[in-house]
Amino acid sequence: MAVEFYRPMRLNNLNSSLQQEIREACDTDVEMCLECGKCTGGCSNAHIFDYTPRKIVQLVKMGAEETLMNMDALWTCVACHLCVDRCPSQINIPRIMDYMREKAYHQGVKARRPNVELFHELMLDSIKQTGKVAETQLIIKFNLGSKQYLKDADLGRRMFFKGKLSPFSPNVKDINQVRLMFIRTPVHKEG
Amino acid sequence: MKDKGETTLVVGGGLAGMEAALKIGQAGYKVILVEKQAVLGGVLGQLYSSFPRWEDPQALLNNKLQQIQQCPQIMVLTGMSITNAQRDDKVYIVDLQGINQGDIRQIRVDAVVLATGFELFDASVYGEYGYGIYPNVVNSLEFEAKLKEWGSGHSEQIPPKSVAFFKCVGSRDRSKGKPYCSKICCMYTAKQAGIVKDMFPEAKAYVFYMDYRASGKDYEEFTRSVIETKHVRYVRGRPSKVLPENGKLIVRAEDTLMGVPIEVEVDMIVLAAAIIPSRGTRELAQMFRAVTDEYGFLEHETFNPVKAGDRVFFAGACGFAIETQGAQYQGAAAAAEVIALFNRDPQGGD
Amino acid sequence: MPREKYKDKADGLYKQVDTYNLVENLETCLACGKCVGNCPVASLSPSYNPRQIISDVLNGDAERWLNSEEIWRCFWCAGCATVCPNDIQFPLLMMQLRYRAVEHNYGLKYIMPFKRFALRAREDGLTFAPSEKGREKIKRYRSNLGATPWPEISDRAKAEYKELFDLTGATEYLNNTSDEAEKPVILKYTEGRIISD
Amino acid sequence: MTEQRVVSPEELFPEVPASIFLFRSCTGSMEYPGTENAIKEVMNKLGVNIVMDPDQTCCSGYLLTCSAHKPEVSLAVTARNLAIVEKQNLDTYVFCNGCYGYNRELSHIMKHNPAYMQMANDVIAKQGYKYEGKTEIHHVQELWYRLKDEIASKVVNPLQGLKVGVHYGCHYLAQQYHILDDGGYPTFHEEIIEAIGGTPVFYKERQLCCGYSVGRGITHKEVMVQPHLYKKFKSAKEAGVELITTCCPGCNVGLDREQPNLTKRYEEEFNIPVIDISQLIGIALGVPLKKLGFEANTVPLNGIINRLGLERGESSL
Repeated sequence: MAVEFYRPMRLNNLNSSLQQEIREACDTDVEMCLECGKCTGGCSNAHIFDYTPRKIVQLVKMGAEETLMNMDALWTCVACHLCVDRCPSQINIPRIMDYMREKAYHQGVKARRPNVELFHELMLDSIKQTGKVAETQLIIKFNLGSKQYLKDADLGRRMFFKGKLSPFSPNVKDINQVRLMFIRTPVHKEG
Repeated sequence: MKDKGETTLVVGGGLAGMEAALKIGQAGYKVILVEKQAVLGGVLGQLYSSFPRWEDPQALLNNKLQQIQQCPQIMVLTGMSITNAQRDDKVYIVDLQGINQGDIRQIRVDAVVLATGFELFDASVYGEYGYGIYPNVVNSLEFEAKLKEWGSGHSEQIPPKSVAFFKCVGSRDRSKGKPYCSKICCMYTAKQAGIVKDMFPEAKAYVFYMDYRASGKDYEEFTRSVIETKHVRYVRGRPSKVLPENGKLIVRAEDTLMGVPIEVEVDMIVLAAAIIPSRGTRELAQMFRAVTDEYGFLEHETFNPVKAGDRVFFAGACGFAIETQGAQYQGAAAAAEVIALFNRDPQGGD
Repeated sequence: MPREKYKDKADGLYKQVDTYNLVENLETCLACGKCVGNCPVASLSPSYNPRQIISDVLNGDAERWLNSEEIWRCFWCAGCATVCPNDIQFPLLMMQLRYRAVEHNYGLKYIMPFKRFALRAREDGLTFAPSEKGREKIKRYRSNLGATPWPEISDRAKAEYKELFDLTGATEYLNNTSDEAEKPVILKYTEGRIISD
Repeated sequence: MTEQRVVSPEELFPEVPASIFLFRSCTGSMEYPGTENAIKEVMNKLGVNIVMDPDQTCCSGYLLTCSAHKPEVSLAVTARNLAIVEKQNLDTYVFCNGCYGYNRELSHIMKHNPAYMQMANDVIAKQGYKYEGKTEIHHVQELWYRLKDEIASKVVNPLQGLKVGVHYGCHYLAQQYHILDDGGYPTFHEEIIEAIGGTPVFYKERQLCCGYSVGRGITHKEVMVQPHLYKKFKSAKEAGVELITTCCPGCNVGLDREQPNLTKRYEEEFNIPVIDISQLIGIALGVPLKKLGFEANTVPLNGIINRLGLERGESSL
């Protein structure tokens, strides 16, 4: 019987290819990290992160792929780029975040917060269809999809009567080019 | 060049002692260079590589040896140690004894340079690291010898697949070790870890550190290059325990940057043991009425960083841990002091 | 975790925890983490972290740990103190941290089982003296050994032991101990956990 | 630091004391009464006189670390107990790591903080005691180590290479100063076991603590103590340990009483009996098994007794 309790991680058992992967995909070498913490100090969302930016770089170094894909910070990072702006070694943390987000999505790792994937999918759908984000439809679809039917009903009604909401979708001139983009970069999802 | 009358005794034939002897000898004064071991070279002779330029210490040593050979003023006495010294006005009468046979000599010298170097703190004090218990736990000088063996290409030993380096073993430890920072361990550990990666690219090297102190020209770049281009993994945390498991060694520590306990499985552990004065430094200092500090390192006079007492100077790691470059500086500085003294206050020796 | 403002904290006031002045060298902590690597509790629940606790106590932020569940996990094995390069007596800090927590009504449920022990020990002069049924077993075992059925402890010893409880205020402390005002404790720093193995 | 860290047994005891004060332990006298009895029997064979005093009470350290009462009462109790020993001009010998740790630590605090010494003496003065800090506190195992050769010469039941794993317990080695071995890698028990004919086994987790002190065995049994002990027993079993010896009856509670629960929870049989090292020395020196009180053990010793060819009851030596 497998005995379930926490065991300290063994550094040498870890997936050491992650660092290499990040180096190639994100053009960022985490070994250059000086562990100074300037990224965390400046981070606009560190107060709600489970792993702060400095620790995220550290996790890449450790090769803790599973932790990275499961962490909440992956979905609470707003990609404000303050970390990389301040980094003395120019480590592109937002890009690491993007990469890990994609990886988590592809592998079907669920975000710990609800409806995160739903929002991302609806947003991309909207862009695929019209080339722009149709905000009104997006919010309606999202609230329906996430079963929060009355969440923005009151606000939406007031905004609509003030003319702040358009029932029509914005369009781009050449939607085919946008759709071509989607065809060329397919998204696969497992699980 | 006119032969000058004064004689200087240099105790210790490591880099600092050789440098001091050379500079005094090349200035035309007689030098007696006494070395306990059978050959000159001291720690320098035991090293495989040097920082921050990956140079071959053997080349440096050969250069110095050659110069000493070419300098007629220098008399080298290897395998000899000092048993007694007496002061007679401006002269020291020093008794020497051969280590192997009963070779006893007495010399008269006008000035003394102590360059007795260092040795490593006995890491077996730390039972948790298993030095002296597990054969694959070695200290850094023993590891240099291994590197030399591997580097020579005809080693019998199987090279390790992974090596862990522990810094601050005995340094910065007020409980069982010494409170001071041994200054050079950060750099030589980076060097050793880098060499492991150069020799065996498939091997893994882990350095457990609290800080890496790289204050010197090119030192920071050196350490960074070891991390970034040689891919040595630096883990911040002082290891807590070494345990045997299936013929390997498990290191337990905390990754303090993540705040989690971790383990690493390695084949070999290298302890960067603290640097302490060589055995007998304190007794030798007493013979020449030189002052030592509480750890036994020679203490310098105020305003005079290489002077330990009247007509007694020192150079190298007997004063405090020092890298090769620094040992040369200090050797030269002590030589300058001796030469200045002879010019200021000449004394016709025998 | 909310962003911390160091000026909000009582800097250097770790003496608020160390009221007995037993851990005088806490400030020598090098944050080397040797304690954590040797800690059997940290190796099972990494959110318990002696180094982090020392750092928070030094920053005058011990309060963060008072309502934590972690501080009640310490085995008091002193593995941390054994390896500490500065001989910091962490177990003595832990003891006082627990007393501070209890003062704030945290973790009472972790001392309630021992109130019973202490009250019984107060009568017997011995800890772990069990109830009647258990006593019979002890008496039988001891008699089989040829020893007196019950440890030879004099009435005077028992009376004086009890009196010491009264004289030092421990009886009062015990009587006042209850879990009525119990405030919940929570596991902290769970975010520090790494999933991959 | 000024105090000497590790001392040799000869430094610790230039002369073997003729008479010692044996400090009664709660667990060693009640939960595992065989421990106390084994010490008496072995000391008797070694010619050391034992003094016990009915006025001595529990060290009360356990309650202190469980935060069950105030530190002040522990301070006073320690001062009172040690004052009783001092009156008889003897050194204190404890046989429980708990008693050792708390008595040493609290007496150290009193000796180094005059205010605490005063505080404790003020209280016990009302009962007519005065603690001066003269009595030395030793663990009985220190004496075993000092008398190792004598013990070896008196062995009548050699252990026939029995594979013994040692559990040192924490609060002896954690004291760090003026003790027999280095807390990082102690070996003196293994040496004693070798001297009486056993084969010491250096299993991987031999220095893991029992997890039972300060009441965690009651408050955090499932979440902490059981996985912790599982690790320990797993490594002991893998190393082929047949018997575990301790030097603290408190540790026995954790290691012995908890074993059936581990087997139930993790579905793995360990069946490693846990006894005090004094009891093992007792076996080797031919103390009748009846006098060693193994009936108090949860994990039975039948296998060991059969393995050594000993018999239960009066007839055995």
